[in-house]
Amino acid sequence: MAISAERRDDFPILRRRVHGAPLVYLDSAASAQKPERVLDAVDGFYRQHYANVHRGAHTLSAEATDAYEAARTRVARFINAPDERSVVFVRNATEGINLVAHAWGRRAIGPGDEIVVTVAEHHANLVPWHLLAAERGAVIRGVPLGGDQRVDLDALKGAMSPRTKLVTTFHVSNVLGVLNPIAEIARIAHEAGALLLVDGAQAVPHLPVDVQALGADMYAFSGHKVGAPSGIGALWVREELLATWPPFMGGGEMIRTVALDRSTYADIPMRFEAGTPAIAEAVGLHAALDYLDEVGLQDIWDHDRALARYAIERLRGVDGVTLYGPEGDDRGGIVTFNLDGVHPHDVASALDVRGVAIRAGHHCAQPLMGALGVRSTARASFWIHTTTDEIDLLADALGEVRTFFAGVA
Amino acid sequence: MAISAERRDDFPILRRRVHGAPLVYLDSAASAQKPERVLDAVDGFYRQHYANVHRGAHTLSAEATDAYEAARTRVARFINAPDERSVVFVRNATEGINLVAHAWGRRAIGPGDEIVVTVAEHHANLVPWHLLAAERGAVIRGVPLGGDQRVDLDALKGAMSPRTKLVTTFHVSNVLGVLNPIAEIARIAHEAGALLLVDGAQAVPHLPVDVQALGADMYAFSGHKVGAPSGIGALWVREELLATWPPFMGGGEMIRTVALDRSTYADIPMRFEAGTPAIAEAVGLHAALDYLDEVGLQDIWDHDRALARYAIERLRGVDGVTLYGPEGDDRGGIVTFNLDGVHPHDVASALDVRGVAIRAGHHCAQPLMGALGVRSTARASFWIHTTTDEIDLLADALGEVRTFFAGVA
Amino acid sequence: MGFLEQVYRDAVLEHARSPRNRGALDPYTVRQEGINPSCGDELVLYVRLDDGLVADARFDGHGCAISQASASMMTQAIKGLSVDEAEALIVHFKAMIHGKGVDPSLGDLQVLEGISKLHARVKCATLAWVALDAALDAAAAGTAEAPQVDVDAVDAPTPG
Amino acid sequence: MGFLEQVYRDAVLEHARSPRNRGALDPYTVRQEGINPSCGDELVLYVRLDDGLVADARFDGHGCAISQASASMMTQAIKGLSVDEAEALIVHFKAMIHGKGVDPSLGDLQVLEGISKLHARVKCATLAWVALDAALDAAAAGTAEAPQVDVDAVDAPTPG
Ligand SMILES: Cc1ncc(COP(=O)(O)O)c(C=O)c1O
Ligand SMILES: Cc1ncc(COP(=O)(O)O)c(C=O)c1O
Repeated sequence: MAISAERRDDFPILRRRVHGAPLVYLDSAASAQKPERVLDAVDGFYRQHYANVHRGAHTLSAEATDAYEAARTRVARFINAPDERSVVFVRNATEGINLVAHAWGRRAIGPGDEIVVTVAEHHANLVPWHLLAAERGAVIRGVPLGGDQRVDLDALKGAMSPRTKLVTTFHVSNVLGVLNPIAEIARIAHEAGALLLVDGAQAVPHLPVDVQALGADMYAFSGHKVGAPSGIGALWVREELLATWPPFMGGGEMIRTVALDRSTYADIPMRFEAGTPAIAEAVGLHAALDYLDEVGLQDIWDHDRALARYAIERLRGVDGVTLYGPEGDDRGGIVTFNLDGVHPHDVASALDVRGVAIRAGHHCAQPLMGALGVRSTARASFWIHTTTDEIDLLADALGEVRTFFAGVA
Repeated sequence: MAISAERRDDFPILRRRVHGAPLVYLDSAASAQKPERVLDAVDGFYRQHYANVHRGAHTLSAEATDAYEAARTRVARFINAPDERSVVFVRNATEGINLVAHAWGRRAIGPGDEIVVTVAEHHANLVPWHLLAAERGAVIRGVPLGGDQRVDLDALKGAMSPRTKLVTTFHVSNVLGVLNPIAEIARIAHEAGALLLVDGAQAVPHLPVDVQALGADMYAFSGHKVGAPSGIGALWVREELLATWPPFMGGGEMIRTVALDRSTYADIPMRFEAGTPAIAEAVGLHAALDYLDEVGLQDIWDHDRALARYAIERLRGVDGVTLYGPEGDDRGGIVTFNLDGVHPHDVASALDVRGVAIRAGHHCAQPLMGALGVRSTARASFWIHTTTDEIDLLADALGEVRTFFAGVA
Repeated sequence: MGFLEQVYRDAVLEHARSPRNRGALDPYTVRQEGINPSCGDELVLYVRLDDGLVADARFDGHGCAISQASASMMTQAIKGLSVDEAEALIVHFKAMIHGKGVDPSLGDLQVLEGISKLHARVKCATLAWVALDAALDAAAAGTAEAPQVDVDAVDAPTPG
Repeated sequence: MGFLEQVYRDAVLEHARSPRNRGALDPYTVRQEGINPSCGDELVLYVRLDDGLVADARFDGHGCAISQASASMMTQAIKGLSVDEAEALIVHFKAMIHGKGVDPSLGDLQVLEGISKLHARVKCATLAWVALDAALDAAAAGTAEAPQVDVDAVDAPTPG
């Protein structure tokens, strides 16, 4: 693996102990821990350059604006967006998707129009469409996963109709770890005259993303999952599209002129950023993306995949473990499982007591839980700082956990 | 003044120099600088306790959730909300107001219904209503300011009609510094059967706020103006109201159950917080409110008012200065002015060169600029760390600035 | 005794393995659903009141060892109590589980105290109790089929 | 020379005090509005093209010393230039004002270079140039009344 264990020192929280044991953080898919340099960038920004942006005529304000806009440019470069004008800062992937549903969807979607999703979407990529569909009388069509647990492309083709306005799906699944074939999905969507929105929340932290090569029309991700502060994320939208959308929220910064009873609106991307934005958080996102580039996205992806292979092998050796998700190579460092006869919450607590942090529950993917025939699962997820030793610890503990709870449930 | 100059040491950025001069930050109304303890709280949280909230079954996640929810309880206590369930975290005051416009307005407001605002609203409290009115066919009614530059209560009474559904106005004006008589406005709104939304962005940092005593139905403010990080704010809504509102954005955390094509929604306040929230920012907000309470809100208000009186007196002594805003005692530390024959942007730059940061422009209050008969103004705004020496510096500089630009414009 | 054993005491595991009062109750005064939206676990509580006393209580649903044990022990504990006594017990249980002290009236339920130290799991333990609270309210209001309650909202953490 | 004097050079102040080419132009090839939404300053630029050359240019509107001086000097500088030369000048001007170096073709306009050090004011200086850019595009497209341009969007800062 090209990622050295020394990277662990980059993450201050890993020095923390939990219940007396060293923290083993296997919950990066829920939220990533922060590299020291991100914390320093944010802290230093507040100590040296902080002010409101886009408004002031003084030095700090200009510095803050430059830093904020530099972060936008950095995001554009990171996902290979052709232009930073087409990058909108949002709170998180969820807000990015809601922005699309409001600014685009409420005009573009009418009664009987169809929105195609997969059964494996995160709630963030379902609920905004439920709200929109209820308002506009649209129809949600669900596409199942195929044998490889990626979107079933034939089923997707079959789901397309002249009424399909949008296909929206995950890039990497937060439960199964699989990488969706976005470029092929894009072709299918575009052939049918639909747009493609990609939920990149689990992809951007883990592999090189090129929105142009993918052929996506819109792409959303969260900063907190890439090691940036909470409270920031980004939505990229093809510029020709974004330029035609009306505002989502109203307020300062997004206007051109305001009268008492009417307003005109600013150009993109400002039109979509009402009010004082998450300024220091954008600066932190910039630092996080710099960090990821330094570590190397391809190396991170290789590292995650190698860890996934290792974990699958180790967990397969534990009595009573059921694994979900494919075993191939096109999957990231997310390993979802159940331990026979033990509720995932109890698994999580028994691991927590050993310092091992995993997640248990429906992972905001209730329809997928239904498709898998479970109510909830346990999930271990990996990132730059994860080691095979930690996975050994997990696997060894699971055996003991099963014994401890024997006979329950 | 009860606030000691030692408070300046609490703000690390004040050690900064700008163009070789010590920073004189007179732009707190645009955004407040951060007390060291806020920075330490955020940084320490990331180093020790960070994880996603409301989801995890492990220790860090529980700690993060507790910290996040403790911040909510802290906000409720700070504005004397009866219940933390009625406090929703948002990005900023702007999002809070947009949330009301969407979750309440799109159902409650129909064609011909009326929304009453004042001419002195910030764009954040105008544009969301423009968007709503355009969608729902509603009417915006503007109320002028009276002789004391607060809302003209007679005009407000006259503007009320059986179609009035909402009165929405600022608590403290970001241009004039005046304190609106909210309790009286609440009586007028409620007598007419309308709700009252208060934009508290410029009040919460500066004076004790008691939403119950004010009689407001909804109250919004921004964290970044109270010394908290950017990216966080709060909306309080009377619980009986909030409990009946449908969601604004959809996603994880705000649901009860999710099927492929429909969802049911969580109780308040979760129903209004879709996706991973601004976690560390909420922790920072908690620390900022603790700090303000320690300094003492009444002392801050007295300090701000004393500085305003001092600044008005000093600026009145500068040739060519026109002051806007009232002179009474019910006004905060915001002093807006113009220098005859010099564009406010040029004033700001000339001051910036001396290290003095003020704001110039329309202050996101274009209708008020129109009412004042100007296109833009300069504005100096004060906070805990502001001293009379700094105001002297401002006043002295303005005289020189006028000479420098003599004959321009 | 290790930390895990303090939380999952033998009695807790025993109740989780063999929950008492599991299944539907018919007739019932109130049927009350409860949900923990953050994990999706659901519980149905049936309560039969008779002359101001809890004549019977049963529960059904899916959940972890903690939620099952808590529901099992709760249904045992409340049988025969007056509504007022049951309500007092809810208050005492919540106080214990939030680490605010143990009232002697909790009796056997005290084996659940260790859960208060596992913050992330407190809601699992309170789910049944939140449902009971809602069920008693529904009974007072004469409602037999009570609307689902959400443990997140009703049992908002009160940290600090 | 102090910093303020480096930004507001005498020639700049002189143009701000007595702007050249102020007022409407009639007839014109394009009438182009520009706005700086962050301050509300507006400018109207009139351009008359003749045989591929800028025959005349005038401007109107409200603004600070920097935007007025920049517009004044720009209208002077472009008169007589070919459209291609004017477009090249726009590129050179933006480069200078963003601190990316000074092309000799800028001539007198070089007195505006100091503004590049006052980041907060760069947009004031570019407003007229952004409007010119849009006006030349409009002329090429045969549009006489061009839609307002927004300096924020078109002249997005390109830091780093
Ligand atoms: C009175 C008033 N309302 C609303 C706002 C908007 O605040 P924010 O940009 O933080 O949403 C401001 C701040 O600019 C303000 O001064
Ligand atoms: C695939 C996927 N999409 C969307 C989200 C939502 O992210 P956020 O909560 O940051 O908006 C997540 C994270 O939970 C995710 O894993």
